[in-house]
Amino acid sequence: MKILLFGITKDIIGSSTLDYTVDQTDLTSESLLELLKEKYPELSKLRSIALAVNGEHANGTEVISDKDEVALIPPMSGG
Amino acid sequence: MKILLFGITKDIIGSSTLDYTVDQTDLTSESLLELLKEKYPELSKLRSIALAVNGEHANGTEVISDKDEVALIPPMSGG
Amino acid sequence: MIALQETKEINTASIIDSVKSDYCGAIDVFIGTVRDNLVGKKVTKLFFEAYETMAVSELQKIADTVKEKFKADKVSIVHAVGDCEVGEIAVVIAVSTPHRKASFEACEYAIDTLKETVPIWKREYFEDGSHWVFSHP
Amino acid sequence: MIALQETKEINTASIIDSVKSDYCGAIDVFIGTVRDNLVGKKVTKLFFEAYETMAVSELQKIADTVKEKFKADKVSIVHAVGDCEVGEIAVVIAVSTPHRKASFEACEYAIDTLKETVPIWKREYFEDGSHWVFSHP
Repeated sequence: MKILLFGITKDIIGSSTLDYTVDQTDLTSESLLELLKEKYPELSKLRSIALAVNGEHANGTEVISDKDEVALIPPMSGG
Repeated sequence: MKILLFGITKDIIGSSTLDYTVDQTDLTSESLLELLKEKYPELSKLRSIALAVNGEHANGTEVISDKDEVALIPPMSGG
Repeated sequence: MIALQETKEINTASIIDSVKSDYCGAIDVFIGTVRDNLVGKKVTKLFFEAYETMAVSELQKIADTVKEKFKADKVSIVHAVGDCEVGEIAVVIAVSTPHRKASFEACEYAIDTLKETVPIWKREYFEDGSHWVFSHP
Repeated sequence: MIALQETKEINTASIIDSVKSDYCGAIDVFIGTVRDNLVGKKVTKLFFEAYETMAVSELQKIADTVKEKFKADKVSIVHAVGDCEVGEIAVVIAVSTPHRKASFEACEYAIDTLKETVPIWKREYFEDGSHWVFSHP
């Protein structure tokens, strides 16, 4: 799975996508976010950090597979 | 003095201006309005009726002379 | 820009351009248009009559108040006079402010006040007649 | 009209035309532009990056909610992507409603919600550097 990166998360991770292999069948979006925060501690220093799954803001309970489109969502600043 | 008429007041009075001679030195806008309402009782049936003196909404205390520009202001409905 | 114009002359884009300001991040624009019905009766057109000199000075007062009260940089108000068909523009108000919340408040204040203080009168035409708005108690 | 466009392609007049409605008497338009300063530092330009498919779907959700919540007939939202110079347009929101009060409420709801839910990120450029907005806690 490629995790899409935008804004400041691209700078933190140093790439515009992040390869990630889902190796468990019950990985929730909340757990995935925790794993990413452990691997990239800078993410936790942001005002907020969240995931989108298949183009929807994740609520934490989504079960993630390699078929899903996942994106890291740092603090939004449109408008 | 010509009193300017607009909207429904033109229909009531049947003209676009009304000739009026000020024959007293202390005629207030309030008194003038009362005189006009007596002469044209239909004015009192409007939701509101007021005067403007020299392009400003009258507050009733203005002393009117033949040099002033006076207008009858029926209920406004711009916008 | 403060003006009374024939509706067909009202150019919304140039009114918006007239309030652009490099230090303002927000522009709010209110456009009042002619609706095709009113309490069930089909409106065919409107006619706006103005006490023009006073209307312009009252519009200018609103613009001045908006600048002071809402810290607006620029304010433009253009109102139609004469005939206005369904869908055509009756009024355009544009306000620029540094931040967005004030732009909405300023524009709403301007249109609310316009209806109360600016000597303009609207005649509604229906298929079977016409009348001055608010002419009955 | 729901779209992401280069700022130079954003046509405010056609966005306003896209919400005209014969049964609506009110259109409110919010235009967000690039201010030349921010907390004292001089902004030279902005850059907007979007998660485009999701941004469009979130904008569409806002438009749908505005129609339901404020009885709006038509809603258009166009947001800039890419570089935006001072004075250029970052976002245009246009809403038509039967009556005016709802048009202001609807437009303000739309811009407030856009800032909270639409995956768009703004990078500010100053004379001496740049940063992603809200990138610091």
